[in-house]
Amino acid sequence: MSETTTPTSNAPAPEAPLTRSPSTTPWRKTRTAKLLASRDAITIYALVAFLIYASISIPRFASPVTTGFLLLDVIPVLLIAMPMTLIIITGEIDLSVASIAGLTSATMGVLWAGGMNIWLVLAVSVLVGVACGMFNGFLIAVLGLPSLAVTIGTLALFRGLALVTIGDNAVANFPKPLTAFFTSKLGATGIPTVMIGVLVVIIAFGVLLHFTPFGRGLFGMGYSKEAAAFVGIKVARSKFWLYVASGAVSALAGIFWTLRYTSARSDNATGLELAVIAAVLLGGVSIFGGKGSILGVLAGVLLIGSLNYALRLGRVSDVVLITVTGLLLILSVVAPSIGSAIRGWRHTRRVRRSTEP
Amino acid sequence: MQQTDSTRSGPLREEPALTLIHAAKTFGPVVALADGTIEILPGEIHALVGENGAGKSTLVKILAGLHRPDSGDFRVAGESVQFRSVGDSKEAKISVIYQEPTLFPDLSVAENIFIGRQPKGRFGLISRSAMVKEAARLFERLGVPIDPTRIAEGLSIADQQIIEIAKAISLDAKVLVMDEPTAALSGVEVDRLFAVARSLREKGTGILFISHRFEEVFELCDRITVMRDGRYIATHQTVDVTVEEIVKEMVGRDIGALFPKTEAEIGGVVLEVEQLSRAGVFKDISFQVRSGEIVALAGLVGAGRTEVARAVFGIDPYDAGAITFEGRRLKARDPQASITAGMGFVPEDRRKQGLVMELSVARNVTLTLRNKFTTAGLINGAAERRAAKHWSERLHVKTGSLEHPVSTLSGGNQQKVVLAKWLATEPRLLIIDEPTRGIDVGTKSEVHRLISELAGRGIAILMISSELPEVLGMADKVLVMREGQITAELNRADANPESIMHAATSTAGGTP
Amino acid sequence: MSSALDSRKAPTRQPVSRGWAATASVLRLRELPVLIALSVLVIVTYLINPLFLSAQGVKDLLLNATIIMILAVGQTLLIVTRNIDLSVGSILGLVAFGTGSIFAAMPNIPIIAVFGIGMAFGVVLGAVNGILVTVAKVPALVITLGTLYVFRGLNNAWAGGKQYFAGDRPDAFGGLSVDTFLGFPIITLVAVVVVIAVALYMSGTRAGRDLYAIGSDPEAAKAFGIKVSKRVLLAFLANGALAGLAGVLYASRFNSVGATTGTGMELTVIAAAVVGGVAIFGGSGSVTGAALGALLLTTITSSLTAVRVDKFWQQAIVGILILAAIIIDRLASLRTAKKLRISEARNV
Amino acid sequence: MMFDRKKSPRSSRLASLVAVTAVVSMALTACGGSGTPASSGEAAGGDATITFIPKQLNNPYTDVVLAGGKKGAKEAGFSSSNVVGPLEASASSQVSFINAETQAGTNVIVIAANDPDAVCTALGEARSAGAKIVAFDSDTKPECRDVFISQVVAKDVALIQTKLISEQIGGSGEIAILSATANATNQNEWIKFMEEELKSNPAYKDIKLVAKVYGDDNDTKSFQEAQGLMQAHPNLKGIISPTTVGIAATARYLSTSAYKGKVALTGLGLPNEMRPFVKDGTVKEFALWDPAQLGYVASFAGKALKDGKITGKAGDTFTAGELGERKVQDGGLVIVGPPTVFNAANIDKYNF
Repeated sequence: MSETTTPTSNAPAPEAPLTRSPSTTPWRKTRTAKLLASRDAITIYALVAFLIYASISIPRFASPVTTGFLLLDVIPVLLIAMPMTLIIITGEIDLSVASIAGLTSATMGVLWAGGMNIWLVLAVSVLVGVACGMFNGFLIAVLGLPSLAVTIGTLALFRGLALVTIGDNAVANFPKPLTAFFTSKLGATGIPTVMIGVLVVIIAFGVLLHFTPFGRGLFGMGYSKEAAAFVGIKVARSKFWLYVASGAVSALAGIFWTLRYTSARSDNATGLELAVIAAVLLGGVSIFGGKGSILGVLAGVLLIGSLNYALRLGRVSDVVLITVTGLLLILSVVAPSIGSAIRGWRHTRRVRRSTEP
Repeated sequence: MQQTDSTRSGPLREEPALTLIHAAKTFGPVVALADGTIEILPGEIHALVGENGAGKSTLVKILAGLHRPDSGDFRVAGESVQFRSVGDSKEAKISVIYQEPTLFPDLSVAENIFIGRQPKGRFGLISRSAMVKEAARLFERLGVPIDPTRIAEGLSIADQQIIEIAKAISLDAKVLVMDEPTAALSGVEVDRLFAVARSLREKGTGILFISHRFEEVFELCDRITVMRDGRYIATHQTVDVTVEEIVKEMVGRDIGALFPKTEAEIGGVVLEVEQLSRAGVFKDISFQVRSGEIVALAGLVGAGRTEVARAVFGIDPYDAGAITFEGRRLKARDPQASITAGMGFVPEDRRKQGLVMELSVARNVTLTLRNKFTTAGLINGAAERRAAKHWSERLHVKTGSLEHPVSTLSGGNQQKVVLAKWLATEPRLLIIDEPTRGIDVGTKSEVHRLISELAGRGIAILMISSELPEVLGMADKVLVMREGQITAELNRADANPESIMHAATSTAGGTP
Repeated sequence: MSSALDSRKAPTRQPVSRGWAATASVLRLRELPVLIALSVLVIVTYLINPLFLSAQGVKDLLLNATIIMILAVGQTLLIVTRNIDLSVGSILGLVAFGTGSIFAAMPNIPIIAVFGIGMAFGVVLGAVNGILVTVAKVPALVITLGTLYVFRGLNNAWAGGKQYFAGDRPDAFGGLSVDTFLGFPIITLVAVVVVIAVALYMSGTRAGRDLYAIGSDPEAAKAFGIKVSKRVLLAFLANGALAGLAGVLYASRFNSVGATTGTGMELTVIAAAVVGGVAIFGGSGSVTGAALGALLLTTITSSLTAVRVDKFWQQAIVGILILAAIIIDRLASLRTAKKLRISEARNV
Repeated sequence: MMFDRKKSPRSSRLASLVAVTAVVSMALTACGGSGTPASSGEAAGGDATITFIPKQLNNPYTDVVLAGGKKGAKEAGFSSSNVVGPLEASASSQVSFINAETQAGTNVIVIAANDPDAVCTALGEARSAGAKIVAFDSDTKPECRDVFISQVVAKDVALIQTKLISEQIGGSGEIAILSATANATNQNEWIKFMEEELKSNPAYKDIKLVAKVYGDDNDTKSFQEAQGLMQAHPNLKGIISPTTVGIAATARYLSTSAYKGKVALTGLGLPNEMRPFVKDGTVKEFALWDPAQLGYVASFAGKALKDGKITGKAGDTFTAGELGERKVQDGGLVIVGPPTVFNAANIDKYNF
């Protein structure tokens, strides 16, 4: 089908309207180079460099045990980072993700304690996340309210509802096989079994963003909502579904959290939103929208995660960790602009000098 | 209408208000201005003309203090100056009004006029009442009814320009630079602007007037400076030259007829709009567009033409009425459905609506075709790139690489990308809003020829234009709108400037 | 028909009577709904629990709002320019701990000097944010998210497990948040002075108006010749100073200052500004509104406790309040837009 | 993965690579520098290691406990002792520290659980990797640890607080409890005993418990909860705050308000924190055990477990250094010692 739509002879294009010289459109020469030097590639290099360094110089880092614990630690951030990447690419933000995870956890606890079938509990919990996402989506996409303000509001609201739901109780007696499943590993690889599901989510979002018309539209929207509307991109509808996806995935993260720690509480995953956003931005997604990739974000999440784990393995205080996370975030945005500022300054000086008599 | 008084005898040879000689400016490898030269006398209106990319904007930005020239001699009132900032330019009593006025939407009109130099009252604090009073006085002098206390958001471009002028007057500007001020104005508004400009000239202000509309240049200006490819070409007394001579200097060659209308075979109805209404915007709009036909929507800015087109395409909602495309009802508020049905829309604001400036040429071209190059829902990258290449070459888009962002292209080339994007969808109806806004003479006729050719291939064209010559030259049928309603439907034979202006304004001299 | 229209938009505007204009402009104030909500809340709570407005009750109410109020004022300076500071909680924590350290090291230092040092410390931290944002030209949201972590890390590294308690500080210093003047706690009066001063600056000086212009359209502001970077940097410095002041006051009011002081405060502060009508994307909103927003948010918490509403509802209600505030703003602007649209269409 | 981006200069890419690498290597330097302090000699041929995981770092009470723990670890003969932990006391934040310690092959993990359930799986993994688990201060689920070092008999702590409040309010009136987090194991247990005691003991029949609130061991929150209590319950006569953060914050509020001297306050507090409030009359008497002993005993229990001298079953005994012999009771419980009551007369004798 794609072949037939590629215009050939019968295309109704004007035959060579007047232009002064026929143009050439070189394609390939810059593509590979650009990919290799792109902002998200930097994060990937940093991740690889760090992993190599850590494996060599930190005792016990290079072992399947690391893989298992590290991945278990990053799974919630990894999950939520996926829809967050798409949302930030469209130029919006969702600060309520951690609260949705908390509300999901609280719901699970209350329903399970109330004697509901565990599968039904899981289904309802995901639905709660979807409903939260729809609420955000309605306010942002349908009413057109600024997402930053809306999700600050729902950050408080959803966390509040979690408190209302479960109060200060904690529910812990989830079925053993289920909680065991959530910490089980795939044979000797050390990779947690749930990573299979997480991988499915990552691939789904990666394909959605980079290989579908919908994803194309998101990049367009991120730069210019108006221009996107003129080419038939359903800006409001796309945003709405992104928030629903964000709600659903946050619910999955909430379920994972609850079952991994076998504890359903209202304060689960508090503050996770900032960790997610930090990882996403570190992965090269532009806070202004329009730029970013799933691969870069994946590297960003894993970079922070493995740094985290390496520091803990070396018994370095968390103090260092949060400071380093902050510095990484700042440097990842500041460094390029300092670079270009220096270039610009040099250029001006050169021009000045050459033109001055 | 005003009398053309450009026959006024040559200005006295006095100290120029401003001179810029051999100014150059480069950005990296790009030479934006090779030789910027201009002289503005007090009490003259001086036109600066040139194609897009001729360096006019760079020159204006140098005058405004936004760019520092790499070299050249710059004098204001005889004194050599080096502007380091916009503030320096203002200090030198130079006021610049850009094509798109730069008002602060959240601030009040009065505050916009006086920002940075608000009158002070008690305790050294800003006196709001003095500010409002002063603004009201300025508007009275300009003869416009704008409420100084309202916020600037939502003002028409004409009003915004008036506010810019009021700002310039209150600044006591010696030189006023107007960069294409009339591009978005209706006839009445243009007249109002010209009256203001003339009265400023009488008071000794030197005005630099940039426009692509020759009839305006010749009506208003005393002298004309021509630029081409970043270089100064010549300065003429308006009375000494003709439009043809100026155009020749601008493009460096003769160009053909401006409106190369070719006869096309008019076929069946493609688009039928019935009783379309939206409260407060337009009412009972009904018309048809046939294949091969060019229908022009004429009228003043703000008459609701663009709004109708947006509703037809599905960008905006409508309250009542029906839109039928090739016999099938179109869904409201669904541009994707309109595109699938075979419609395209070239919007008036290329930078904001027509293109995603930061995306590559290729991505822009294929943005309309997102859903076509898919296999099992996934985008087929190779097919996409082939299509982008094909259409860019067809329209001769000049770019280093299809991977470059569209923002690196010139205005004319950008407009070609917009057209390429829509032609790639093989539309059967193309809505074109202000097809030649902000496009230089050379590309203008290229665009006109293209539109004619498209009609010749059987594509139905709905064109919105504020330029009467364009409407008269291109359209098979002219619909005139006023205050949200269609007030006349004229055939090509019946359409003339008088009939259109009459329908557009209805009550003669409807200037408020 | 057209003549009827014409007469309505007659070019010569009838001069409206001054009194009516003043009333109308008061009614148009964005602060009004916040004020009404606040009054209703206080009155209803009082009717249910009269203790709510006892001398001690009022004092607590004001004291609770004081610190958030000062932070919200600083935040407003930034939000109006389309910037934001997520690191205020961390700045407050560092300064509060710094205040504790100063008193521990120099118990006899004059209190006014401590205020000076605290605010200067805040300015330094604000400068870090401001310089990164204006010189490197990167979004404040990202930078201050980064410094939120970095400053907190520094605080932890500095403080470790050490905490300073109220007992370590002079009684006169702690007394600032106990003693009252005309029924107002002294630190609340400090906050009120700050609000008035900044409000006058924002509405009554050219530099203050420039901030609105910058937030309204940064590009236009640059083209207009406003020194955008300088103004934004100054706003960051001022916000730092105010966060520093809040940090010192925190040390005066609360018992312990340590590594985690002020954690998570940033969202409350931004919420206060939003509730008070400060547009999150700049250009509009007032300091008074933000201060009222802070007062409303803290009062809600107190009154829910006073009427013994399940405390679990408190956070949810705060969330609803924030959403209500932005929805109201949106509806108001939609109505204005529609009005303008209609008048535009006719005003050709 | 082909998305378009603004063409940006190569040098800026380079700059960000350099920057990121710089930060990462800086982190690693920090890691290498302070990560394995000279004191911790892993290499000393199978010597035992012990790691303390408190509820939260940088908390004064915790610091006293840990100081005792470190001292005990040294005396008990551990070759290295470490402290790791989260900066904020949340249920799940301790898990990754347990994981890292598991991987580090630590022999004894001493933990004060933020949530009795959340840490269980991780502790289970640590145990199967050979580590011994000592819970102290706040228990985990019994099946997840070997022994639990308790300050005192839970019931004693509860009873002494009800006794103190009853004395201070004259045996009748409304009282309230301001606790730590709602899930805090030890506080909840004490509160349970307090409620039972208030109901069953005829001496307390005129005392009415009207509210339980939680300050989350956060100074500001506890302060505001105290304030809310006063407003919601105008007839309140006394407050019990069985947590050091809560009692200090409440004392601060009372001492700065009109309720000073009118509303009684007692509970568990650190003498150093409470000294000014005892002296200014806000607080008459409060209680606490010696926190340092808690850590001290935990270290010795850990060593005994590691050496196989005890298994954690009832009846086992071990020597806790200078504190003498300790016996494991039912449920793996080890009691440290009786609580002390502090008042204006004796408070200056204590420094913790």
